[in-house]
Amino acid sequence: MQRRLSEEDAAFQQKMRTYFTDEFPAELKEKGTNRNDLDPQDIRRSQATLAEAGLAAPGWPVQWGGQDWTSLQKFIWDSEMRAAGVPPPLPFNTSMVGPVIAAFGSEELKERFLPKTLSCEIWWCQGFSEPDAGSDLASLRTTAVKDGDHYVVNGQKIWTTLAQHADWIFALVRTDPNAEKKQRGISFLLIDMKSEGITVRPIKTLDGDVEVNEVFFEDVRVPADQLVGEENKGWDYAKFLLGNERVGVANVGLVKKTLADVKAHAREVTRGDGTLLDDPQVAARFARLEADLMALELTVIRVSGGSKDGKPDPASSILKLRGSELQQDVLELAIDVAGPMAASWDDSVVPQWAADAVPTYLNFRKATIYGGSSEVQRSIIATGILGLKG
Amino acid sequence: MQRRLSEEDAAFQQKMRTYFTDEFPAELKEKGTNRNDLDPQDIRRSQATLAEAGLAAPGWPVQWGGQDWTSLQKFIWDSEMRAAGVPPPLPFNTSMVGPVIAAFGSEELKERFLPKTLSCEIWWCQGFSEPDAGSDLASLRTTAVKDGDHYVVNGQKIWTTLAQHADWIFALVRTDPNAEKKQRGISFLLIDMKSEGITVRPIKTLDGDVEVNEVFFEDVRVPADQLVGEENKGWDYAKFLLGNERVGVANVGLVKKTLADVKAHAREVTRGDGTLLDDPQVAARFARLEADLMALELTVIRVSGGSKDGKPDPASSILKLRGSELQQDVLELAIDVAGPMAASWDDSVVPQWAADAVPTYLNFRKATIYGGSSEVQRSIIATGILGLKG
Amino acid sequence: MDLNITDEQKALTEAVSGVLARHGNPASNSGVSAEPAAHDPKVWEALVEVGVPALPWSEEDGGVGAGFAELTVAAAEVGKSRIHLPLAETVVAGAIITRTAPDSLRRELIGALAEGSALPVPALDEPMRAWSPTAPTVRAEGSGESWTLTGTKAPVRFAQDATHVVVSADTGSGTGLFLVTDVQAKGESLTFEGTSATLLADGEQAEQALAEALALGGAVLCGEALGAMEEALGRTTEYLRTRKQFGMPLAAFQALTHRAADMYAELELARSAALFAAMVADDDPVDVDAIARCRSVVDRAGKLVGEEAIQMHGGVGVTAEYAVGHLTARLTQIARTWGTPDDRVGELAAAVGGHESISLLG
Amino acid sequence: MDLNITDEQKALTEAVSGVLARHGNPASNSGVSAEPAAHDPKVWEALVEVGVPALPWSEEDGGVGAGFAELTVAAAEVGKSRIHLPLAETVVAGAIITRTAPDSLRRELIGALAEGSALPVPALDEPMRAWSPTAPTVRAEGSGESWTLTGTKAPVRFAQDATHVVVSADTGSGTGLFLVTDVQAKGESLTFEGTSATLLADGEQAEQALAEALALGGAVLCGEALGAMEEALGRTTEYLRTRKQFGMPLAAFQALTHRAADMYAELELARSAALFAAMVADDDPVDVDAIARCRSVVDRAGKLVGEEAIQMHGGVGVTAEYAVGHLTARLTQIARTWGTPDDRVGELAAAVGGHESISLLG
Repeated sequence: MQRRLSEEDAAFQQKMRTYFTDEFPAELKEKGTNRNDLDPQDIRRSQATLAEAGLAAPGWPVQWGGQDWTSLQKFIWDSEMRAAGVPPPLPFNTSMVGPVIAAFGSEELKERFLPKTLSCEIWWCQGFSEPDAGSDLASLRTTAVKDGDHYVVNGQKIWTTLAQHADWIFALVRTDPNAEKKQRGISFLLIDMKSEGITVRPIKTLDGDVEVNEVFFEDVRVPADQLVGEENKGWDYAKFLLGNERVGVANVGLVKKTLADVKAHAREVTRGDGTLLDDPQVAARFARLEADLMALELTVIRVSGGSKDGKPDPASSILKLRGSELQQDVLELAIDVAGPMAASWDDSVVPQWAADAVPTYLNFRKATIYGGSSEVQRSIIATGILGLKG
Repeated sequence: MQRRLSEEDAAFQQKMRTYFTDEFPAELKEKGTNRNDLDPQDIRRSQATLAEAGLAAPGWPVQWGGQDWTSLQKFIWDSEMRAAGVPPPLPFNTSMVGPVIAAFGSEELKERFLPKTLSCEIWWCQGFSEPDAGSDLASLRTTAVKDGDHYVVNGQKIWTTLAQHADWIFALVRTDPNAEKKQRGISFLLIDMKSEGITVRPIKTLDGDVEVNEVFFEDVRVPADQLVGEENKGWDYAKFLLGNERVGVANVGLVKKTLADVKAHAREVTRGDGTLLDDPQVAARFARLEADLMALELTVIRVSGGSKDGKPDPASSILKLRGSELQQDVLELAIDVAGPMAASWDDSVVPQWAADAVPTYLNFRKATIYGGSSEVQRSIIATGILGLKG
Repeated sequence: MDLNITDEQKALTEAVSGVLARHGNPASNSGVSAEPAAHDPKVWEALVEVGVPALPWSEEDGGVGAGFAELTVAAAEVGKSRIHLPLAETVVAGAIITRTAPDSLRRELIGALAEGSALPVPALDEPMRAWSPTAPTVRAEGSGESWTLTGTKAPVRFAQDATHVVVSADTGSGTGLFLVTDVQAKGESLTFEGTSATLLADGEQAEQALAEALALGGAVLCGEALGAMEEALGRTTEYLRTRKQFGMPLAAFQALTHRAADMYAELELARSAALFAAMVADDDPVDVDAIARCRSVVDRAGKLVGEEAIQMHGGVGVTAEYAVGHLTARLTQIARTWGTPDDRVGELAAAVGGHESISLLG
Repeated sequence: MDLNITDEQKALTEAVSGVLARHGNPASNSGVSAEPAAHDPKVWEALVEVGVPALPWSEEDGGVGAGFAELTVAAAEVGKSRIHLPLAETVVAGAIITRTAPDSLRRELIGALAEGSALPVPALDEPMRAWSPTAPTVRAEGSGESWTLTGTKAPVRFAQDATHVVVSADTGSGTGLFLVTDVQAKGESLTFEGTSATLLADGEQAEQALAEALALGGAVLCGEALGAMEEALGRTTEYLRTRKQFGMPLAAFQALTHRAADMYAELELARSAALFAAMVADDDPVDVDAIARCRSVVDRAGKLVGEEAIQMHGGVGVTAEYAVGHLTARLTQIARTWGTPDDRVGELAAAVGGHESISLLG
């Protein structure tokens, strides 16, 4: 065990800091890191810039634009990127479909998709959940029936984040309805969103925004060479992907930035002769959250993270579980810092951050629901780690 | 709805206060209300005194020494008794076996047992739990086999509180091992603790005290006329009893007294230039607990409480659930008020209350376990009130 | 002490719920966001017809002369309905007026409030200032009958439709309460630039009137939260019974049903607190701390019930077109009205040394 | 930054656990209460033979010159074993000595501590005084080499067997730290009546040395708590797998297994915190707030894991003859050693305005 960075790592940190602070385009950082405030074109530009610098997906194989970094270096990369306010690469591309294609796709698929996935020339969205397959994902009913050298896809996906901007969708589809176990009949298919028969219906969330969608498939013809890996093995790839996704969803960098922002606001809000940050109860909440966040951040570094040998590391479940809860705790504190101002969502009445407090809090109740709900994570821990099989 | 006491109730309150403060023997109040600190003879004397004044078991039928009081008056009775530091009547007698005998026993049983149960001439203990029948009480295996006009009892009970002082035990025993449902073969038997074949083994708890015991039955012959109600109907009587017990276990009076004592200590402990009670975080814990306790106390008054028509009121489960948690929260606060002193259990090193803080906290972890664990209460609420059957 | 609902109160409940069902058009039905809605004069008028806004005021002043017990059960129906109405706001403004305004003004305003022709609301909050009932930054200058106000109050809920605003302002020698009739709102923001105002009270009288009025408004919020929690729990248990995952209803998953049991326990404690708050509100003088204690219980219950209701609904819980998240949104807002949950605990903590324990009987 | 355990540390773990298994005779085996036990010289001697008490001290002073990473993994084994040992106490006393004593005294004392012939412990707490490292009521009078102490320190863990006591006292101009060799303990109480003492440090130097020493002791406590939690969770999951109720193993009840998952999550966060505390302890100067933050994480995890371990065991969990409650007792005590959990949060809260966010790299 050792706390201080080695000379090599310190130099690495300095290099990252210099790039993100000085070299990365300032106009892309000014809009903040909230995906909803960013123009889709900005998100594409930001990722393309990172990809060019070799900084979009360090976890990928080096051959496809990744970096041969230690997990500590990946952590430093992420921390510095977040601290500088750089919009991070799309997780659908770099944490989800990219690693799956790299691990299980044919050479042809890799060449066709990985470069554009890295640069965000293709914007991906995730087609996993369905109205009757939420936590019970393996119950999905969207079908893909082989017809010559095509699959014909019918069904419906839901909670598809940013589908309205996406060029392609990676979807779990049922290719063998008669499989012995429902997990065995599922395949992992790449589908062009411009295909005939695809309809996207936006779902408005409590905050009034549209980030998630329903995606309907009606006789959508998908070339069979857009199947990843083997037919009916899609469940394994999905588990691999979800293992990766959980690590990303710990979201330490983002939460740390948010907490720092909330603290800055608490310093600006007047209470009596001082500020809200002088209030012992408010200060105690910051102190607790900083300690929690520290422990989570250390755990991200400690748990090697990500999928191993094609299987998700069950320990990564704690990162999703606690990361999402912590994010919600920070957003709740933001409401209390906004105080009376939180009663208005109108930024002409109160400052933007205060107007955003309640809608953001409400919207991020989703953090413990999507990407494998807290209940799913607890079951994975209980079964996969603690050996508590019912 | 009305907050103020009616004139009649105000007079009632005054009468109770006068009795408990001025008339009840002072020497019985001085030792406090902790059953472990009291001499068993004091407990008997205290209850006998209350019985004589008609104040031992107001919930019983008037004919057997109860009172025709409203639930508000019963609440006032309990509050005033606790506030004055009067050792309350034994719950095994007045809240458990007494109501069962009164509701389901024959006239003969009533005459034989209720007066002595009221006055504590008989000290009862409860023989329900067994080593393999805890939350799953209906799995109990202690058998009672009819042999002429006797039952022959064999088996083992556990967690029998104060069995070492008890004269009699009321026990659930299996009289029909072949019953279709395991609940149907159980009977409710009254057994003299001096019977041949009974052995009591004390169980030492974490605090070093002995309050609970194992009770072993080896060919114990019990006269058949000590069966309460009908054979094989004991499960119904037990459920009735547990409904009553839960109300008692809300323990509002005791918890309120404890919280007030802890606050008094916080006033005496120095912190900086003031006292520990001046510390905003400590004061906030008191404020939260006082609010919680208020809500619980109001709920005790509001929920009619107790068993209705021979069935427990499922709403009373919340009183046990939250009452036991609140008691534990107060005892945890007591540790933090004792602060560094809590490191010693030795009253020659630190004041008695500080020396007691940790052992009492540890011992009362049992509060959420016995008398129907919190898990059992949640299941009762989910099934019985919310209609959530798995 | 009697915490039971009377038959009259039950009848009122049904009348109010009927009115709201007929007129209600909650955000979730039309799929708009959970943003606090503007005043809906039609629903308000219907409530006026049933006599709801008039309930707590004396007959002498033009009210119904019922009490907060009645108002609380009505507020619970509002909470269930997900309609945003200035019930607590008019109570705070009305209570300040009844405690401070001269007889004629009091009768005029309360009468107009009761019959729906006036909508008085309080304007106490200021941007970038944590909750505090006293020491505002809006300045009052003048004397006797002639005062002017300068500064900004925001957000002021229902400012756009308010006919009268009760404003806290710094008189130079303490906090004063003022009545402003020329309400020029930009959204829910009120900026005064030498705006003329009537002094209602200042100094200790103002502080006392404001504290009591806020407590009364708090009692109404407790009732509204109670209704919202009941509805949220009811919808959640229904969902658990009907929604299937892994081939079973969610109600088969003990991890969920045990948490639902905890929601129920919190709801029942909050119900006791809300009913008690109403009782206390009918006392004179009002026990301000007792109501703060009730709100504190409701705060915690509202958080648990609201958050768990969404969690157990999964994805649909955060959508605008589904009711449950709107209930959570309102519960979140109620807990931050006139102070945060921590503020209330802080107030109670500051007073904790003043008593040995809490007696329900006051 | 590397949070992995080295092979050498693993070997140490095994050595320590072997020693404790051979010598251990925890209260639960003999069914006595969970009262903090007196010093057990035999076990201590065995630990001295493996070199544990010598680990953190420099070779120059007679120590092993390893570090807190090593000490922490050893402390975790102590935590698992349920044996009460003055590991954290000697670290606090030793750290004060290394920071304040003159060279010859330092070498003599640390050498004796390392080889087991001296047992120095801190005496900081006083009856009826909340935790505070400074401004004690024990008075120190004198100057130069000649000082006497008057007053009472209690409780002083392991006072009966201590050979040296490091005492905080009020010099009249601030807090001083003194070494007392004539240790006259009554139980765990020490009363000084003009007892002669050696001044180690006073003023700012004393406060700094004490703060750092307590942080180092806190790091050791984190390690011990980590071991206790691991053992408690291990025993709990084993119990859930084997104990049957309603005809099924408890592991079939999702309400329990999901809570066990939460215990695991807390344990893993606490593991990160404990390992990090050890890293920080090896830095110079010691980042006192960073270790307080680690302790705060461990405090909360210890409460959850300890309380849930008993709850899931049911009745046996509170019996003296069963191990799990003893682990909970020790976790409860660890969280109240040198301040309560609230005290630590309060300290961190007071400093929260001093930084924008927490950087792990210091």
